[in-house]
Amino acid sequence: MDELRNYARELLEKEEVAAVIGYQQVTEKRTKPIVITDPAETSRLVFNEYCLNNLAVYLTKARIRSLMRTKDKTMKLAIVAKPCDVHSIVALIQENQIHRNDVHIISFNCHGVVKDFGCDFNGDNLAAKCIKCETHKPLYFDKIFGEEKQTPKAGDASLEKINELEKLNSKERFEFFKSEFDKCIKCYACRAVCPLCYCQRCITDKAIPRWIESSSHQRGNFSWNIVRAFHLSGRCTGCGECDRACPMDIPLSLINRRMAMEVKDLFSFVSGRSLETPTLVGNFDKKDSDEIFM
Amino acid sequence: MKPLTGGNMRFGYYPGCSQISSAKEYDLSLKKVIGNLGVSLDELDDWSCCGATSGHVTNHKLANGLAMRNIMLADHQGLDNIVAPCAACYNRLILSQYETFNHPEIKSEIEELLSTKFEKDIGIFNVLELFMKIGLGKIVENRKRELSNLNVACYYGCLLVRPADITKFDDAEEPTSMERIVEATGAKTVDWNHKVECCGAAHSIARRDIVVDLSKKIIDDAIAHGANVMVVACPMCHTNLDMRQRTMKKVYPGHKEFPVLYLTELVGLSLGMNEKELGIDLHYIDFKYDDNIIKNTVA
Amino acid sequence: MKIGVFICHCGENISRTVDCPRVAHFAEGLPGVEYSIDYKYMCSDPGQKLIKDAIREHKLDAIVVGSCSPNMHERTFRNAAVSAGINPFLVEIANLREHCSWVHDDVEAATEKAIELVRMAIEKVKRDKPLTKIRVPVTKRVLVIGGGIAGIQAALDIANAGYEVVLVEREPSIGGHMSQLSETFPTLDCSQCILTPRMVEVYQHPKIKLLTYSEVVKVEGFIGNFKATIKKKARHINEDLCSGCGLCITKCPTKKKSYNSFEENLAFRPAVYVPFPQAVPNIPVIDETVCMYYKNGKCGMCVKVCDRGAIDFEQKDTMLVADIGAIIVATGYKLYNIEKATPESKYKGYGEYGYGKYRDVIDGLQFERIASASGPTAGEIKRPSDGKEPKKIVFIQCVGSRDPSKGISYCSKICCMYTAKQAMLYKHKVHDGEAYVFYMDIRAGGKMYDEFVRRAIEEDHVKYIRGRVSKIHEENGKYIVKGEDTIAGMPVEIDADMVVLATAMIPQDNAPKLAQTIGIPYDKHGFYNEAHPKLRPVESTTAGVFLAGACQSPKDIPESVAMASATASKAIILFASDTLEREPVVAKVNEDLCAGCFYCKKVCPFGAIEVRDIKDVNGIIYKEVAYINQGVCQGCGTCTATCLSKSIELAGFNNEEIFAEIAAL
Amino acid sequence: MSKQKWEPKIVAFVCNWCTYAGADLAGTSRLKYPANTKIIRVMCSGGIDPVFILKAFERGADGVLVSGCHPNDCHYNAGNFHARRRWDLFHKLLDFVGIEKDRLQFSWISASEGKKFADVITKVTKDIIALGPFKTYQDMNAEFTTVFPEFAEAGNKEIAYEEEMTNG
Repeated sequence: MDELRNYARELLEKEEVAAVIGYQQVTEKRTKPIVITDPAETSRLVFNEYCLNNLAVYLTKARIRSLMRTKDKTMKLAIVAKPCDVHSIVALIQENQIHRNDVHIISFNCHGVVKDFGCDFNGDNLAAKCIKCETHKPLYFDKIFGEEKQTPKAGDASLEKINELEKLNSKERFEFFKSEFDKCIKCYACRAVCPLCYCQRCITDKAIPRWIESSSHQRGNFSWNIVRAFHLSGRCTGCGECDRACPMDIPLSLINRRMAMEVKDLFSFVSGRSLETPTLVGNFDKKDSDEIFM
Repeated sequence: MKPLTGGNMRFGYYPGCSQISSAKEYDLSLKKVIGNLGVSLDELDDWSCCGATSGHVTNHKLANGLAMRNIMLADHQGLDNIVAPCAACYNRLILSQYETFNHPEIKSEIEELLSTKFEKDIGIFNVLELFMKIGLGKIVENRKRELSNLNVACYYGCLLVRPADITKFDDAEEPTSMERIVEATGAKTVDWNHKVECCGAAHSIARRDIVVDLSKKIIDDAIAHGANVMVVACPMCHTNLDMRQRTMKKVYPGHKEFPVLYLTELVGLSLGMNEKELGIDLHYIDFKYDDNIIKNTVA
Repeated sequence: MKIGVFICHCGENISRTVDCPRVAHFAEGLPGVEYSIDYKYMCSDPGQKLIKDAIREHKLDAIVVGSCSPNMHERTFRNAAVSAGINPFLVEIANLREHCSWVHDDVEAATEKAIELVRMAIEKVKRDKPLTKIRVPVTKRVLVIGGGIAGIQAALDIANAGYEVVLVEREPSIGGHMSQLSETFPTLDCSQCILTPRMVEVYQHPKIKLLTYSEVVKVEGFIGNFKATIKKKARHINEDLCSGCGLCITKCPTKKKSYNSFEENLAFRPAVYVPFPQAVPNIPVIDETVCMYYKNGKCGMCVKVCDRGAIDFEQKDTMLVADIGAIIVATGYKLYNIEKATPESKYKGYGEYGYGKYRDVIDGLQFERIASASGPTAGEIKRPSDGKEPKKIVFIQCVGSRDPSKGISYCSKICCMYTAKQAMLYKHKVHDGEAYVFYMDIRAGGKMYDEFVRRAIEEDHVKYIRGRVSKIHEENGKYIVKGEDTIAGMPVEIDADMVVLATAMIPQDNAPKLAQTIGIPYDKHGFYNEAHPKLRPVESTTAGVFLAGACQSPKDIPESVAMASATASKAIILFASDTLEREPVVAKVNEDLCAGCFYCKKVCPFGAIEVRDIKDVNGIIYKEVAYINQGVCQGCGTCTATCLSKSIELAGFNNEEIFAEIAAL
Repeated sequence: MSKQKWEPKIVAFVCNWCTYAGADLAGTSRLKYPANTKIIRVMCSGGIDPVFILKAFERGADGVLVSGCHPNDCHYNAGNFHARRRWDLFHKLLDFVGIEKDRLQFSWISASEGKKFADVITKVTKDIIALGPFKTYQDMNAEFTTVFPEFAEAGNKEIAYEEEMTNG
């Protein structure tokens, strides 16, 4: 922990970065994000199994971005990121939201986080994304801390749910999702927390013409959730923050994961894993499947 | 074709009717040679006719049904592939499987006929592919003698490489895979014209006159290009080219006997087996590898 | 907004199945519709007058015409609207003929559909915005890619009209395949005799900049304003100093290291060479791959003999950039490779014909060289293997062509003619020889073409056999050609001394790559696509790029030349005015909302989207947004559908308009 | 419009250069096909947004067809290649959330394929008739009008969607 704090302090003191985005402890089993510009405050930084937030979302926020701009130059932002959060940063770099040179990634070897604040860290309480996680070591970083440790074993409930849904017929699936989406109160917490929902104005806020009905009824809810999932298809890195944020417990990452599986199947592409691989959206292969076309 | 790695060296074996009758020596030599190279064959339990008889020209459904029954057996036995040494069996199996998997209506018809579901694509290999899969390096490694005084005409016949779109392992008109295998034994190969010409196999029984004419041309071309032995990978070809030489001699006075070996027998000779072990003594045209002229014995 | 609706009966083409008065009456009741009427022929003069009068009389803001397809009369009605003072983009067409009356029988169903179509058009026109045409300047210079007969013709036509031409040829000399031919059908005049004067004319023309041994590597921009990057490959000879004396060639000690590609590999060439004696420009090239100097740094014989000091071993490839207004692609063809099939090859080989294995089985271009007076045998018909005169020769047509199982389904078009010509030339030179031709059909459409084939058969006694050849093999120095005579119903065997295969014409190997460089579509074979098979045969779908010759499909010389002149006139038409008018259907970015993800830039097929920096008061970039160059944008709208925040709109087809159409269902 | 028999409502989003022209050719060739499909013309299949399809369902469409130029034949070179990726994903997504695959169909129809256009429209109409009215979606549409009765009562379609388009 001291290593992290010292390192962050040095970065700030040497004015290598404008700010450090990291975690601070709230209670024993809860952390919250903190943006540090004062070197003295780096002593509040922590990293542990309770660092749930994907801080990459802050990289595109206007207020934080304004920290980067001084009178005569642009400075870097440092961010404390789990290996899975690095995927989001990779996706953001590929989508031109931040340049690789403008972000200083401080990452950790990671063996998983808890599914919610207040839980003990063990196999039963492992966050869903950690169960299927394949990147315990970050793919990109400027500084790495922590030693490699074993991730607890746990059953993959969301995969089971996907398989179960796939066995249903269209009508039953429709009913399932309709009832789930029906719960939606259009609070857009899922959007606010998603690192890849960085648009200045979301499609759902566009009024002329009205793309998505914004009031909370079945049809508008359905459209919103379909469009949200579609806009993330091939882009979502699977951080699962939408699930955590949804106050109505709509299984948002279930659809995201299912689409990620399709994307991998159809195009052998996984989002946020490589800065060199061209993005799925915006590129094509002449050999892409022609199956659905008559 | 990449050689398979050690762990995957399990091959299903579909002998077909010739292997247990007119081409016993092919069966014998195949098993001996493959065994010597450290590979074993799992014979299909209760295998039946492949449909290469008049079956496939008279009744399409029957032909596919017969072939697919054997493919079904392989699946049930947990095999991923079948080696069919007879070119006709090979052709029937690979074609029927292709038709079944590419035509849904044929698939459902055959599935109903056999009360089964076809899901797994079974690899169908002929003997050339089998050697390629095992790896030619294996032959070179285990070679006991170099057959360098043999000038071999490799004869593929009509079925082994056709239709090329489906068999997909060599050029249909200028195949060279057998040459590569033969060269691995240390023997020399000749460049000749008739390697994929018809030997008349379909008329083997009814129109011997045609067979004798066609086969004579093939043998003459091999001799003209300097061959002293011919190698085949099909019992039908062997019957026509070996057995029919007796008739050939009557029709064409002055025809000189020309030895015709199975590919497996040739490989067997290079692995140090003798003619009797390989069943070469069962041929109509005698062939004896003259030990006196073996110059380079490989240790 | 006041909308006028005009329903056309089209004689009775529409009114037979659509109740036009009912449609007009229904439209009248829709909100925003001020005036609605049906009429027998809306496109006629009285019909147009009716529209114009109604616009003026009822002070209409926009009109909907229910008529034939917009592809037929959209322009007519727009012009009518313009003359009555309405913006042409406030005119919508409801396609009541091609999409309704002609395809449905039931009057009730067709009328209901017509009403829906009109209603959709009304809703769209309500949201249409007036647009003005975009004007862009034109650079009056043409890039011609390919210096074969098509490229030469196009370049000369344009240059003679007074415009500049940059002619780029990949080989060291212009002339293309035509310079390799012996004599041409159906006149039997000498190919080089008619071609070389034109080649020289190109070289001497003050308006033509000739770049041989060069390739186009990059094309940016759009019609009227292309920027082409051309790589000039190192010749290792200083073009300004070389006098073309040829001493370096005669003295070069490396004589037999590489095949002469101009002679179709039937001869060798030295390390320093000109492709053929009449080459233009007559400047040699040093082949680095065989030249001794590049092997071991020794030799340098050419340096010693060149009194002008033109040899330059250190010469490097150079890049040239040219501003271009129009591009003519004339890259021609190559012959189908008939050797053995490999797993990678798109086409299946002809192993059964033994090409490559038997030296006397040759292709059509090789025969041209053998028959050519300037060729390796000085025009005497001799076989490559032993130089003997073949007494029996077999020509096989359709080798590859019209054979989908070998990967080519099309007819190569010229083989019937050149085979007849070659058989004739053979008979004229070998009087006691026998010539056989295996053919599938004789396709001799063209002026004096069929007469020419008849002459080969009747006067020169070439024996035509209708059928395919299954196999060629060599026996005692003869080539046994086994085939079938389908008319006699008999197998035939001919013991030939030489066999000539009329192999298919296929596109150049790098045709797809060049197409991608320029941005033009091509078909599955690699031939470039014309914009319309009948009405725009020499234009590509990319504005300002034209197609001439065999790069578009197999062609003979007169067709290639005709096409070349057609492309030249297309370019000259383009240059007739100083600026160029374009449809204003282009996309525009809302910079305030753009999140700068640049997916639009990735998908744009025309590279029309640029990055624009938004800076704060201190001049520090705080945001990057997309910016669409209106001159480059072609208006496909792919960016609009890709944009996640919906910050791009396509003028004329904006999302509001389409939503209105959907909502009107 | 009184409707005794249910007739499916189908929308076709087609590109200007290939499929629209193919539909024109079907007309000039006097080929017959069912009258249920209404065409909305866009410049390129690459310019069709998936939300258009949702909007069509919201407006009561029982089925949607998307059609463009064949791969390699796009007037804009590559618009249809981008479209192909997009539609493949969107189709999989709709399938997963329980919308029958045949509700949204795709085709490549060139300007010379008038016959194919007629065949495709006939097939799509047949498929949609076999699936029946898109009840699952229309139930949601119905729920919408109970939440916002003024839209249903407005009676006048134009006013209703004018409202809907801006307010929803």
